[in-house]
Amino acid sequence: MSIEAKEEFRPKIVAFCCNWCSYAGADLAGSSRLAYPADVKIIRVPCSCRVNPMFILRAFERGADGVILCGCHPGDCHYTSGNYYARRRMTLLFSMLDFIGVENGRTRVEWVSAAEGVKFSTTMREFVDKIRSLGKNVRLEDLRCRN
Amino acid sequence: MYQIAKENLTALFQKIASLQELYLPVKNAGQVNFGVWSEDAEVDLDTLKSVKSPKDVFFPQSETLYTCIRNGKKLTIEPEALQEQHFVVFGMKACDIKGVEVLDRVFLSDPVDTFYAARRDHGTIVALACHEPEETCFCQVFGTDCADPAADVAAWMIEDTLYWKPMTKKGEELTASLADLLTEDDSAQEKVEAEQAAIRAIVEKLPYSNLSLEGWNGDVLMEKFNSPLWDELYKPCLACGTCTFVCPTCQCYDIKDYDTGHGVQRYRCWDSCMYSDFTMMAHGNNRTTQKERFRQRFMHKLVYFPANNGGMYSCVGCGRCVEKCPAALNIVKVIKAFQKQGGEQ
Amino acid sequence: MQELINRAKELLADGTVARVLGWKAGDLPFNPEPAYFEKEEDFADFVYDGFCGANLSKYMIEASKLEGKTLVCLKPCDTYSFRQLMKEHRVNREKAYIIGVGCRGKLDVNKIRDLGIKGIESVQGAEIEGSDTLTFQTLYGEKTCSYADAMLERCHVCKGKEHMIYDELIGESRETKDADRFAEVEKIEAMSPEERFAYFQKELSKCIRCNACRNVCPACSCRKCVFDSNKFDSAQKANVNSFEEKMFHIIRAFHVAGRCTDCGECSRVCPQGIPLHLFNRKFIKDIDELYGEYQAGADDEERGPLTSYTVDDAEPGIVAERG
Amino acid sequence: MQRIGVFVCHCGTNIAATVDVKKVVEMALAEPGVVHAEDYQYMCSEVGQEKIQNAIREKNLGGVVVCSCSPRMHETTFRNAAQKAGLNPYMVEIANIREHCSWIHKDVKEATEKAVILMRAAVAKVNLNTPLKAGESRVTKRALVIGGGIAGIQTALDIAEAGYPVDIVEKTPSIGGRMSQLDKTFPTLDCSSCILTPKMVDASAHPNITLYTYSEVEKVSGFVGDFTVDIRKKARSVDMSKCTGCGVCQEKCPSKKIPSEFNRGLSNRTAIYTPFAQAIPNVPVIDRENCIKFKTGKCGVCSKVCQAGAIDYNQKDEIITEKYGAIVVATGFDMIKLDKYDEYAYSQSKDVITSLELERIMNAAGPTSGHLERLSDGKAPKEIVFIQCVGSRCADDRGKSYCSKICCMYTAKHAMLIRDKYPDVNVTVFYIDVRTPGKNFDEFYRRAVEEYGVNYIKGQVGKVIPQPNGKLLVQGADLIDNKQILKEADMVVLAAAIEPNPDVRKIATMLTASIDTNNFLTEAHAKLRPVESPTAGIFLSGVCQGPKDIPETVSQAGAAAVKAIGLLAKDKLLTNPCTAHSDELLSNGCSQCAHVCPYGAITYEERQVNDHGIREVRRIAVVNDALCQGCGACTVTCPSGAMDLQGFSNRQIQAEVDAICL
Repeated sequence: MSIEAKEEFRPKIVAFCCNWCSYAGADLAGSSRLAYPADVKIIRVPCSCRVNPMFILRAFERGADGVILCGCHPGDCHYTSGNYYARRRMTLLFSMLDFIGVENGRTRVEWVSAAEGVKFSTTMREFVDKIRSLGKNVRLEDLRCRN
Repeated sequence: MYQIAKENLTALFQKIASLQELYLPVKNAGQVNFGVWSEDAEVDLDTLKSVKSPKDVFFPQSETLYTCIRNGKKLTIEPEALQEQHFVVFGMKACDIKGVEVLDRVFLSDPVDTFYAARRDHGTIVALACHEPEETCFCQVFGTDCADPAADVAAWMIEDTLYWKPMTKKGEELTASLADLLTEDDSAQEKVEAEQAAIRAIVEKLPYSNLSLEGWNGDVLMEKFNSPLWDELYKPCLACGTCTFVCPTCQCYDIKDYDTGHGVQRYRCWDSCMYSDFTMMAHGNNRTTQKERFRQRFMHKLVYFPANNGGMYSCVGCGRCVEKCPAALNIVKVIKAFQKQGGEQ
Repeated sequence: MQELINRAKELLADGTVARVLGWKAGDLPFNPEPAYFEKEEDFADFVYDGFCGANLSKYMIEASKLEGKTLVCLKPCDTYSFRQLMKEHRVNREKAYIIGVGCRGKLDVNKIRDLGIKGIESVQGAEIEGSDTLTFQTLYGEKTCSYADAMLERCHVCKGKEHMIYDELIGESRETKDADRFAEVEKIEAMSPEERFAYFQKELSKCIRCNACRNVCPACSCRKCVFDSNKFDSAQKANVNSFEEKMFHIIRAFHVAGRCTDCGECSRVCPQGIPLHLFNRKFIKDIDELYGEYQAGADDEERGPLTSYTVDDAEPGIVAERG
Repeated sequence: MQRIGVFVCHCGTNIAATVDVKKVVEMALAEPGVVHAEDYQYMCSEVGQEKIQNAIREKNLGGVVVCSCSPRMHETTFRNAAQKAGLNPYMVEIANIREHCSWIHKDVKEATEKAVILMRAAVAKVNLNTPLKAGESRVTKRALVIGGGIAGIQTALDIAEAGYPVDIVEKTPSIGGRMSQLDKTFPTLDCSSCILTPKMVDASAHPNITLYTYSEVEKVSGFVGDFTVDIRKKARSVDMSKCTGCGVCQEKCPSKKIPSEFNRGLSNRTAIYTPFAQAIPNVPVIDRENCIKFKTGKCGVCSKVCQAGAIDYNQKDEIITEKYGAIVVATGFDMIKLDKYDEYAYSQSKDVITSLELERIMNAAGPTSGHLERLSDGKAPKEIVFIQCVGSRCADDRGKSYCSKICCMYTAKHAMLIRDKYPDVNVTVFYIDVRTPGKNFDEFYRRAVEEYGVNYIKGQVGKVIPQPNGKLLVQGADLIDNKQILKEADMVVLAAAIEPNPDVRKIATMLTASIDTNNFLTEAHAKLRPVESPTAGIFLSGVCQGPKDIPETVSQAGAAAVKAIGLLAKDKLLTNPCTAHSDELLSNGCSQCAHVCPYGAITYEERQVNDHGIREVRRIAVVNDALCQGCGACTVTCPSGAMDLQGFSNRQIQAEVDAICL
């Protein structure tokens, strides 16, 4: 057994947030000083329905350890229906990733409204914990990106 | 000539692998392709043809040429090392070896492709005669004798014994390194000749063996090029790259950059003349339809290549395209279509 | 087959159609190719037997651009593809004269080879109304196998003998279903994630990026595939099994999800025998379970499951919940 | 590659205390393409903006990254600043290093590392930005108000006064809404009709206002400034131009047993009716479902007695199509249904009533002509119990989670009016909390308790049990004295929760306006844009946005009017340039994108294309920029990638992904 403490695993996490609800929710988390780990980096998209499965795979290819998509609650989409489409797309995509043996905890969708700063922060903390427990993504990584 | 019992082949492979890398036909998820030998590898010497030809041992499907590494605004370039380790390819068939000869013409002519040359220099080929040729084979048409493969070592599997005959200096060296496993056998020659006769008898019966290549040479370039037959022949073609990727002689490659995020890996990978972006240039593509792309493949194999290489065709009759084309197209059908038209005229 | 030829000649002669899209006998007993027939004498080579597995509906995309109607021979399962292509405005119904041809399952020459039947010189029993046994004369003697054992995987999970669209029907069809369509998917679902990963890693490591699966697929009818286009930075050709193959096959399956009729052409043509239909069928199974049973190509109106929704759809979290 | 400038804001200490801004500048300068980087205390200040502008001019910048607060805060500020310096505003990207970084992280090293990554992602994105130009669309100078209650009337009057034509669409035969059903209003106790009726008259008489009563919005298309709306004017069966409003038809109508909607079913009306005496327009409608003529073909009495010849049984629904620049939703509310609150015996006893029913009973024009009496036997009640929060502030899914806001006050009003008029009647109010924030509200409530002796009990009622003697046994709890209370009452009044008019969901869908789980329309910003819907050009007036009383409704109605007027005053609008675009060489014409487009912005055309030498006619998807709102649903549905979104293109988002992951 090694006496040296292992360097803490710092996962790379991409969070796609819709501009109208979840990005604002993240802003609220910020202005309410609701901390969550710095491992999470947010990409602003107009709507959860803008997130192409290719972006998610791309993130994993480049070494992301987890990808989370946040959008308006069903029924509250700024564009009325975008998150409904996103919900189906992501359900199927996640199911496929699970099917080919990628750990299903690495992907998540959460609906976060502009008023839910607390939920945003809690969700991110939970997600980071989950990814830390899963460790590094090796199943969907492109080894060429390592060096 | 030497021999080794089939049951001792694992020991032989272990021995070779302990000295250098060993490539041989390996079954993976139901399909046989050439791969690196390991203790867990399922070696398959019974399947006549690997799905892909073993050309990728010398000319891998993708290989890095060099890497640019970006650090802030600084760029450094790391060249890719050439092959330095010696390796053995075991179980190549006569047609595939002929395929390597075709590749040699391309890659070893001036300017020499150093990546390819390094691999050729370091590789020793142990060829295996074709025990039971199949209906899709037509190597004889191109003058190849699958009963007597020409390589560093020629081998025959006859019942439970592998007969081993070094043919070159590399072959002798390899044989010497395996002296404790190979035994000399004076009666071998006789057995091998009997096997060869049996193989050749089958070859004579193969449906494609009497295919005629008459009329396929550089002199008929424009006539063939402009033939109206192409207008029909290409139609079922799906424009996939199966024929080119299983082919032992297709040598076209594309050079692309992979953005690693820290820089660029410049690599080359097999390309297919069947693809719509083949030879795509800034102005567009000079072959705009599948007919032209389809024609290119066969014109290259049967007209352009022999015209530039002293009559050497760049088809070796392995029959892989016959087996694998999703639309059941292949070079034999093309040759026959022209033959039929010639007969009618 | 003769009835089909006679009818095709008749329609060609009376000008109803300008050409016939069917199959031409190959130079070996098992490799007929899709072909156009425009003149009476062309029909000498016309064949329709157990080896005519190719789904001709995708050829109708190009044929729709030609002058006049094209008579196309479609098997029951092919008609789903045609109808789906119609829905997507990729084929023109007006330009097609569809003869729904009978089918009793199509043959897979790879399965025949796997049964040890090599050096085939001739085959008996593959005719459209042939026997239940296939007899092969080979370079290595006479061999036999049952017709069913030599059938393509897709025929064992046949969608049925009904044609979804046709102008007329010729020949009898037989339902050949003798297996559960989702059994293979379920078998994989029952594995541990590690086993699933190992399974797909092994299968996909064989992929040579020949694009045969994509190019044969009637749902992959894009004029330019994203994997060939520079709009995404995804136009790669390398075969790197640490990622690219997965990206390619997942995205391909995703792009056809809800549109794939499960025609099985992808698996039929894969030179490396990768069971590509599993990807599509996994999506179909999920769609059926989560959004209600849906068969692409079975109707003209209904929106596909990925271009529709209900407000109480399952949440993506269901993937983790069901384990 | 663009020539990029990076500007790192300290935001005082908001950013600089946690993020090493100098380090971010240093790292930015190392990025390819970055030719300028600097930090400043407040980038949004005039000096900060000048720094950006100077750098754009001096260093010939093609792209700007501002590392600062959320783009939701200052993106527009920095874009405008860049534009003034001659840079296309869409060449500016914001790295949010405050809300998403400095404010949530404590460790300087960690926060700085993250800020650098966010900066890199923004640099990577801006490298792929292209100059975008906002399009222009015209503004139709006419407003539509949906709903003719006090909210709708006030909004319409304000817009009309500003000089713009405005149409009111009201579903019922008369404008007036809920307020017309009220007897008195709190906290002044003035008569509801007396203050509402003049406004109704003003609205009907205003030259800029057109009333469409007995009408509904059928279809909405278009977008801000240019909506096209189909209004279904239901057949009234009475010719409005001929009717004199004499009322004879109503007197003579033989079908008299139809529950009156206006009186909440406490009295009956005829099949041909005006809902109430002061109705505007004062033209009756024939309720075809209950009219004998329509049911059997016989009768026709109204037609015979009408001297004006106004009755027209053959009248058909009429569709009016009109263009509007702005739409105000003022659909109001209703009381919730009480079927889930059977413990209060509402369905079992006629003497258990809702507050709105009590309003009608107390009203001189109501079913009892203003006499307080039990509906079961007409006797005067001696003991009245009010139960608060029936369905409001409800923890389970039987009722509403929110506070209905008006009940505390109107119950105090009811209690006070009863005690005033009938001093011998005991009034008890069971409440959870009494909420009285509002001018003179608490004073009003205290008067009820102190001057009028209303008995307030903090506690909830568990059950109301009708007794054989006709009384109602109220079982409640007194939480202050911590005891069970059993009380015999003659009458129980339930302060039922209010909920948005159920039709609002249909309307919101037509308008693509967002709506919350309680069916209240969502405002664009809870604090800063409370009368606008997130959908441009849609404004919110009254209870459709959230529970509120009359003065609040009227002030919100005015605010909504001002927003609408502000829009109508413009001749042209700039459209969002971040719209989807279809690449004609990649489009398959498969229609999938059109299926997911919520705005009907995608159409198809047969177009001649030249695809690298192949010339053919293809079915191509085309995006209408004016309709596209830029959600991006089409971009993911499109398998070939023909659809891409300007400002959030595939490559831009992937560049951000790359920058973050590496």
